[in-house]
Amino acid sequence: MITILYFAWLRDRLGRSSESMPLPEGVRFVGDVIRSLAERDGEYRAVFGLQGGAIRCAVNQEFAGPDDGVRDGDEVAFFPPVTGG
Amino acid sequence: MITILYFAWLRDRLGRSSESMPLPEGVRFVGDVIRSLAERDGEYRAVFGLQGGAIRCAVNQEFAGPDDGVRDGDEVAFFPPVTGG
Amino acid sequence: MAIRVSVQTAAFSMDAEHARLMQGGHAAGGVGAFLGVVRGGAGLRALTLEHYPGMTESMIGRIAADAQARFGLLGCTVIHRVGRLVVGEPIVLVLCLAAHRAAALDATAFVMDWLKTRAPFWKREEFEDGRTAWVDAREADDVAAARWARDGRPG
Amino acid sequence: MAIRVSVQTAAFSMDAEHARLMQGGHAAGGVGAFLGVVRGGAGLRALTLEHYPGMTESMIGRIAADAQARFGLLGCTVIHRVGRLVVGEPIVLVLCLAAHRAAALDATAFVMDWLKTRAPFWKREEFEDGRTAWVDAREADDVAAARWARDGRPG
Repeated sequence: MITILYFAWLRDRLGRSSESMPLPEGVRFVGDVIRSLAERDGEYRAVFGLQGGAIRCAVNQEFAGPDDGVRDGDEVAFFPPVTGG
Repeated sequence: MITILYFAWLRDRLGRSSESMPLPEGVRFVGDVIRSLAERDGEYRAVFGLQGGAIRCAVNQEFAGPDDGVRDGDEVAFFPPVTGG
Repeated sequence: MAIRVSVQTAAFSMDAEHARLMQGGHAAGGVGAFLGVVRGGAGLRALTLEHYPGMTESMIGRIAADAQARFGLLGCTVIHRVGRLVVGEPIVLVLCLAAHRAAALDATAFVMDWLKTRAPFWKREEFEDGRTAWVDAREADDVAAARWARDGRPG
Repeated sequence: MAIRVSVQTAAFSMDAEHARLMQGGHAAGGVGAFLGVVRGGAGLRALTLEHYPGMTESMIGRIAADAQARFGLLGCTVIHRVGRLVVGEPIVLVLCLAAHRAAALDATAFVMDWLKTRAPFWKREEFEDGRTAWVDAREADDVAAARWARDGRPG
């Protein structure tokens, strides 16, 4: 299982702030997670397909890119570019 | 008459914080005032003669150098380099 | 070196935070500070700030520790508010304690620049007419942070 | 643009000064600040600060006005204490209000650098053993101020 968190407009559009799912077969990198989410229907496809470039990711609370690894038990977060301060 | 003010260690050494004196004959510039004070006895000579390089001046509350003018009625201040902040 | 990081909904007091920071000892010559507020204009009424609990605190702690190492700080306090804040209200306070003013002020700029680009906060704008919109990240903030990149970047 | 200059023996409150500064309106995005304190070490117990009444206020006012023009400030507050201050006590507070953080922090550094070199204050050190000594001006302060000299210098 991995935990997926959504923040800001991703949460609004997907209608949820988190979900748990079994690590799909063959999914080893962040890019694989994004592709598997983009294969879902509706908002998921729109958010993770077309708009992928505007999304940032963290794995276990560290910024991560498409080539970073994802393992069973990881917390994977997706969010827009940050705007603190 | 001009008013002369002394600050910090100049005041301590000269034993006064201010004095009034008639503008001496021929005195037109700050450098002239310094020379006339250096002609006095004791601490004045030491402060305005030997140590002249470590002294700063203001005329009517504006920083001034030896070549700046002094007129009747002016407020002339002598002090060490400033150390605020 | 005392690092204090707080993410909170409550208001903060600069005086109280300064007093706490000064407990670090007598080698300090000054505190550099930045206090960010909700900037008005274009009909803005308020911002709602959201963050990633856990990651936020660890990223800010890392930025503060980097500032300490780079500028020789004697203490660093970062308080970031979340929740709904109306125009004019304080959002963020950074205090950097150092022996000399240049280090204190440079460290403050450093922390703010990295906070803007590496701390997981997001802002939703709320306008007088009831409209709301998520704020886009500013490219200028990435440029500001990049000027510190010579020795590597926080996070 | 509100410029506030005060030379005083009393302590000051950053919170109160920030609240007063923010009355300037809603275009502000943040406040840059520096709070200088009496730095300890080498047996120092206290400083006594003396100034040139009248000239001090006009020089600080001029420095603040220069900072306002150069950095587009929305407000600037400078409070400088005089009299006897023990180690750790605040000496000076500079607050610069601007639309953006870079201007606010750069203006704060600018005001501090000129304050050190153009405002007529003098410090007498008082040590634990009872010895006292006037503090010499630091050459480093002239260098720090000179970096702003492109557009001329205050005073």
